[in-house]
Amino acid sequence: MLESTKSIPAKDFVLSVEGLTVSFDGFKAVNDLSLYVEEQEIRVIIGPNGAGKTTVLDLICGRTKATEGSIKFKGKELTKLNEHQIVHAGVGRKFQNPSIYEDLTVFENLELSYPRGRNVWGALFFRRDAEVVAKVEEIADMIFLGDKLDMSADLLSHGQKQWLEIGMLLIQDPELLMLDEPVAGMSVSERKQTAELLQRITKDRSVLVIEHDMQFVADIADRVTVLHQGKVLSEGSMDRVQSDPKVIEVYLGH
Amino acid sequence: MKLLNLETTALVRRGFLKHLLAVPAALALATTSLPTMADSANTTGLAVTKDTVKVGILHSVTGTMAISETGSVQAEKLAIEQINAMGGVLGRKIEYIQEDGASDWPTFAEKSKKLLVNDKVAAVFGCWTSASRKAALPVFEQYNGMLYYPTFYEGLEQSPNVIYTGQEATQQILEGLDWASREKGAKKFYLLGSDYIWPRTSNKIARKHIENKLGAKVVGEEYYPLGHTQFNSVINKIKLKKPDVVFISVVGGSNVAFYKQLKAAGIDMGKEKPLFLTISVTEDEILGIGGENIEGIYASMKYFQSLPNENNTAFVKAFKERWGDDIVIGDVTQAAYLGPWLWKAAVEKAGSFDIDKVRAASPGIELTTAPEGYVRVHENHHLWSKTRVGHAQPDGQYKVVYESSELIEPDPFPEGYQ
Amino acid sequence: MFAEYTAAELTSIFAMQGFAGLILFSVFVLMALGLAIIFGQMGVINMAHGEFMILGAYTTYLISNLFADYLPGIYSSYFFIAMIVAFFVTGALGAFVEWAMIRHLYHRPLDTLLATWGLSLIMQQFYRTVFGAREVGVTLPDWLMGSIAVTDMVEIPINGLFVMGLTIVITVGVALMMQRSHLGKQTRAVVQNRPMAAAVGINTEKVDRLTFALGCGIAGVAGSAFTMIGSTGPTSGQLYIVDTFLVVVFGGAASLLGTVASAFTISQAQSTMEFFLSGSMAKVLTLLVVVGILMLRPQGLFTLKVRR
Amino acid sequence: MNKVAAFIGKNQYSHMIILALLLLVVLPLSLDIFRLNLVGKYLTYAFVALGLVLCWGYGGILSLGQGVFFGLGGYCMAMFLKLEASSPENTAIQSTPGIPDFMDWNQLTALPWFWEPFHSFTFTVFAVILVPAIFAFIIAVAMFKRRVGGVYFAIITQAVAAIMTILIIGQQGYTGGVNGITDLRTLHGWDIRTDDAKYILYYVNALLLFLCLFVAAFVIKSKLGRLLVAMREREDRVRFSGYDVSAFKIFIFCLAAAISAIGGAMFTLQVGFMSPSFVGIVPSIEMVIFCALGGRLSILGAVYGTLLVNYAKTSFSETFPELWLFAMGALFIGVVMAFPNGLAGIYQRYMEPWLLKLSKKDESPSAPAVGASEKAPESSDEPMTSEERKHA
Repeated sequence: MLESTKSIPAKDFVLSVEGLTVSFDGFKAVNDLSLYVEEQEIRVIIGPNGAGKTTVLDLICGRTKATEGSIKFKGKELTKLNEHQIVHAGVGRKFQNPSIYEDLTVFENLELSYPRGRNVWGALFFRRDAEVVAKVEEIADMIFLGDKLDMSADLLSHGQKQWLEIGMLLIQDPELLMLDEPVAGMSVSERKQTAELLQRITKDRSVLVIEHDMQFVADIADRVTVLHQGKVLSEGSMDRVQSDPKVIEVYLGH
Repeated sequence: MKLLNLETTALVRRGFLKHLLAVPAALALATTSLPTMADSANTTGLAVTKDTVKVGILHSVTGTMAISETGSVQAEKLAIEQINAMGGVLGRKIEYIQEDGASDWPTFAEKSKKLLVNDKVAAVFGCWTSASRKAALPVFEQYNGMLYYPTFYEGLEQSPNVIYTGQEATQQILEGLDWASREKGAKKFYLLGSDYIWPRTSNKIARKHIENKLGAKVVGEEYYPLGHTQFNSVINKIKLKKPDVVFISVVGGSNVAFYKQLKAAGIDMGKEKPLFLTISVTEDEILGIGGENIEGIYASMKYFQSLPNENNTAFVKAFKERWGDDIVIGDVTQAAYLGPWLWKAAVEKAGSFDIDKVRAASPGIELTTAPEGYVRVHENHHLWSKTRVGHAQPDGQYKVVYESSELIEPDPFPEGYQ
Repeated sequence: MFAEYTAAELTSIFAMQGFAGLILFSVFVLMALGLAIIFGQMGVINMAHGEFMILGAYTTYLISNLFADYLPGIYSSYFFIAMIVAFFVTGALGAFVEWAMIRHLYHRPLDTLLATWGLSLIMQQFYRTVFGAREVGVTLPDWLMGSIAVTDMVEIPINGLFVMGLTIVITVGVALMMQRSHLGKQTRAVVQNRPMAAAVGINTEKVDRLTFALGCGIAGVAGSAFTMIGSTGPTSGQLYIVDTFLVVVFGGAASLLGTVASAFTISQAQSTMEFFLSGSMAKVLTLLVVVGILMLRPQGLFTLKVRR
Repeated sequence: MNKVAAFIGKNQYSHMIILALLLLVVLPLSLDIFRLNLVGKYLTYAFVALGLVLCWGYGGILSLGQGVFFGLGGYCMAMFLKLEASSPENTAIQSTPGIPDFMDWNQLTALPWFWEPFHSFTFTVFAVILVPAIFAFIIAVAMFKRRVGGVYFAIITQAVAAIMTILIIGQQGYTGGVNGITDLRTLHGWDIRTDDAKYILYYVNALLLFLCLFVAAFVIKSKLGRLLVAMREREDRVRFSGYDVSAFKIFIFCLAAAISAIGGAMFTLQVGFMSPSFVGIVPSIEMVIFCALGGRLSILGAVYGTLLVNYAKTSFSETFPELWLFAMGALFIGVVMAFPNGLAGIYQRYMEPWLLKLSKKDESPSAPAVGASEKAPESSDEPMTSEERKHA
């Protein structure tokens, strides 16, 4: 815990990860990692395959339990919370492969994500009122799916599914949004739209993105963190990171 | 108390027997004149026509109990066919309706109801496990049917609508325990059974008898779930406790496992150290266990296929002719065979198929032609019968080594054993 | 409770009891191994496992009759031949079942469970129709039926030794096959990444079929061996299912080692408790403990912690 | 009327009326009391099948131990009836009058404490539902909080059924053992064995079944129903949308248990006894096939499936007892492989489009209601289509 002594008090950041370690049967996928995200910041995590990027997101959202270290979100310790409690605290997570309810329509997908009636009895007696409909329509417009509300979600294109999943997060209005490769498999025009979308939605929140597409990263990132073998290799603006000799070595070494 | 009772009643019975011997002759006279009174034979809407009468056979043909119940079905069919060949009952041929209880107790209740209500049968031969009988019993009582139940069982029951052709627990057990104590000098007993009502009740009776009447000791009592297949632990316990007699009421597939493992554990059952006395292994079960695996144990029951008497020789011959040479006949099979004959005798005595009249006529009915010898129906609807001890031979048969000198009175609610 | 016995008696009884536990352990391993292979490698729960075992037992019964009728001279060795035949008969049926049924259901594990339950009903009724509702008695060669007297009290059943030996042979054989042989490597490749394995030219269908056939074949051998200690009847297979499934699930399914360890734990627990309690309560307690532990460690005893 | 329709879904509504006509009018008029009583018995299994539709079809939780809950409900009712049948007058010949006969045989001299409250009918009615529900709750909390699911859950419930059976059989002094609790006669002095009583019980049973069907339909139609479907496909997504997945699974499992238990209690009343043979593995799995045949996603299908399988079983085993297991086995395999959605699936695929075509001629299209969502799929068929597509 050397890191914590020199770290800045947690409350200045939306998210402060300190000394985070997780090991799978001795293999440390994430090793003593520290990371701080400010309010309304778009932070992009890059790194070669197996660097532990997705694992970091898993740890933050509670999908994987940390072996050591702390994750503070707005001063609240996340490592002790369940997934849904973390969501309630204001963290949203998008998966690498679009994870939507393909059996349901776009409308229902968004409606299910609407943050009301989240416990058993609430869900049982949830009613679809004007407020819900209005909110769903608003979000749908935002994610370019305003005219596809009735469509069964499995008929959407790959890119549209990615948007839908982002929309499902937006409707919950999280303060920290975590996106795992949001533009993977998208066409060039879709990428552009997604970048715009991200710029627009970060007005009120912080975003943590994993991405491989360097052009896209350059378009959106405020700051970039490079992970390598579970550790932070380099951190800073895109330009700074790109010129860091350690980063160049790791990337070219591959 | 019990023993004393038996001695005294036995004395009385000898005199009584002489009187009874006169009855069959009178009966024979009566029956010949009965067919002419055809209409009065059925006044309650049973399925009786001028020349047929319907009865039901209700056993499990499918499911786990099919293994055990097959023999009973065969015996009942054989008896019915023989009766028909002799001219039927009151001049009417018996037609049977067979239903499958499917090893499922409510199915027994359901099928009983079908037989009684829809088919209006004059009697039902069936049920095997206590559970199936308990399930069907309220139906028989409600719709006033007559059930002939073949299995040796725990007693504690006496229904006006059931004739119990097997032995109740005290009949089967006490004689065997007395024999072990008297002939083999047994002082220490180990009780082992499957975990359900019949073994538990039987062992309860056995324990009282051993402790109170024989002045001997019970050194262990052990139950395993039905279908249990691993007995090495209990075999070790038996080795440790060194009883003189292991008294066994293990049933079903567990039987096979138990005796095979017993033999494999180096216990030679022929040495009688300890002596193994079972009340649950008939010749039927030995077929599955293998004669060589059980050779040397003793069984206490009322019938063995090897019983040396003319009735039995004829019965075994007829059974094999009907159902194949390699078939074996166990205690329950023989008891099932008695059912139709007892019913026929009662109907003929009553001169009617009416359930109430048949019931009234039943006590005192006797069969001199029973394969097990002579039996008689008691007031309490169970049979007076002898109990034998058989010694298992490698060919899967029992050799009868002891036979009670007198008929034993059935006592389903034994005083002092509860 | 032991006050009345001498130290020597107690020692030998504990030795015997330990041995009884080992036999139980072998029986558990033997019956669970086939299921563990199928479940671990393919994620399929085969509810007809018990019936496959009984098929092996019936095969043994038939072979013993054949030998008694035609080759009485070498009767004493029929058991080995019977086991080999049982392996191939059940294996062949397994391959057929995989082809006709299982392969259509790979993505629906719960449905496989139901379909194989249906299969078990059909097999039971088939046995009943062919062999009769009664149990059949399988005659064993004499050399299998005795025991070795170590001391006065301690006697070791030969068939117990035989089952133990067989268990070791089969377990080691399977382990070697999985680690070393071509099929084993292919199987593991398929388990880890099916599309990738297919892409590099592994015939995944064939691997599946062989794996299933192997699992069933081992069940057949187990059934054949169990004619020594248990009953052979149409519904005898049902006696084994709960124990078998619990051993596999408790072991964690993923590894052979897990199955062995779980069989060891359960058998020792049961055999110890059987000695101190009544048989029924011992059984209930064993099951309760296993279920309880499974609630605490749902993935079984041996699992790898991996990123999901 | 329209309110009811909205409550459970329009399509469901008309189908429910058809079923109601069948169960409440057609069958009672066309069958004698013996057959009707049989139907009544089968319908008690339909409660279990209905519970399975909820927890297996929608929740994706396959339980192979539903018989445990059916049995618990049945035993609660049987305990009450047995106490009434064991009045001191009726049991005067026992060494301890006033306790059930099997207790007397097992040397119990006083009623065990947990039997005492079953003197009260009110308590019994609550116990019928609450005892199994609480038991289910304990299992569910332990399992779902630890994310045990799928095959593991199935096997563990199977073990629970095995434990329960051994316990009931082993503790015969308290439970009646393998024979069960038999010879139940009256309910508050009312003889439940007469034909009149059987008619009344049949109707009570059928109405309770409809009550449960309504509850089930309401649950499915609610957001909770959609969440269950969503969970089955994408459990993680639901979790990361802020839902406590385990709570929903616990709820649906307990609901299924409670519904099964009502069936068990009605079984005891109509058949007149309860025995451990309904608690075990085999009956539990058989009840799964009732549900699978009817269609695991169709609550009405569960009822039809149960009736059909049992009708087939009764008539088959009357004529060809040997063939019954073959037929049953084939049914399992056939339904799973060829018709994973059972009868309801077949109906929706082939019959419904045809019926719709017929009815469209005289029905004006209804105006769409709230926003775009009225086209929300009839929850009973939609989820499976993608499943079908995946396996086609």
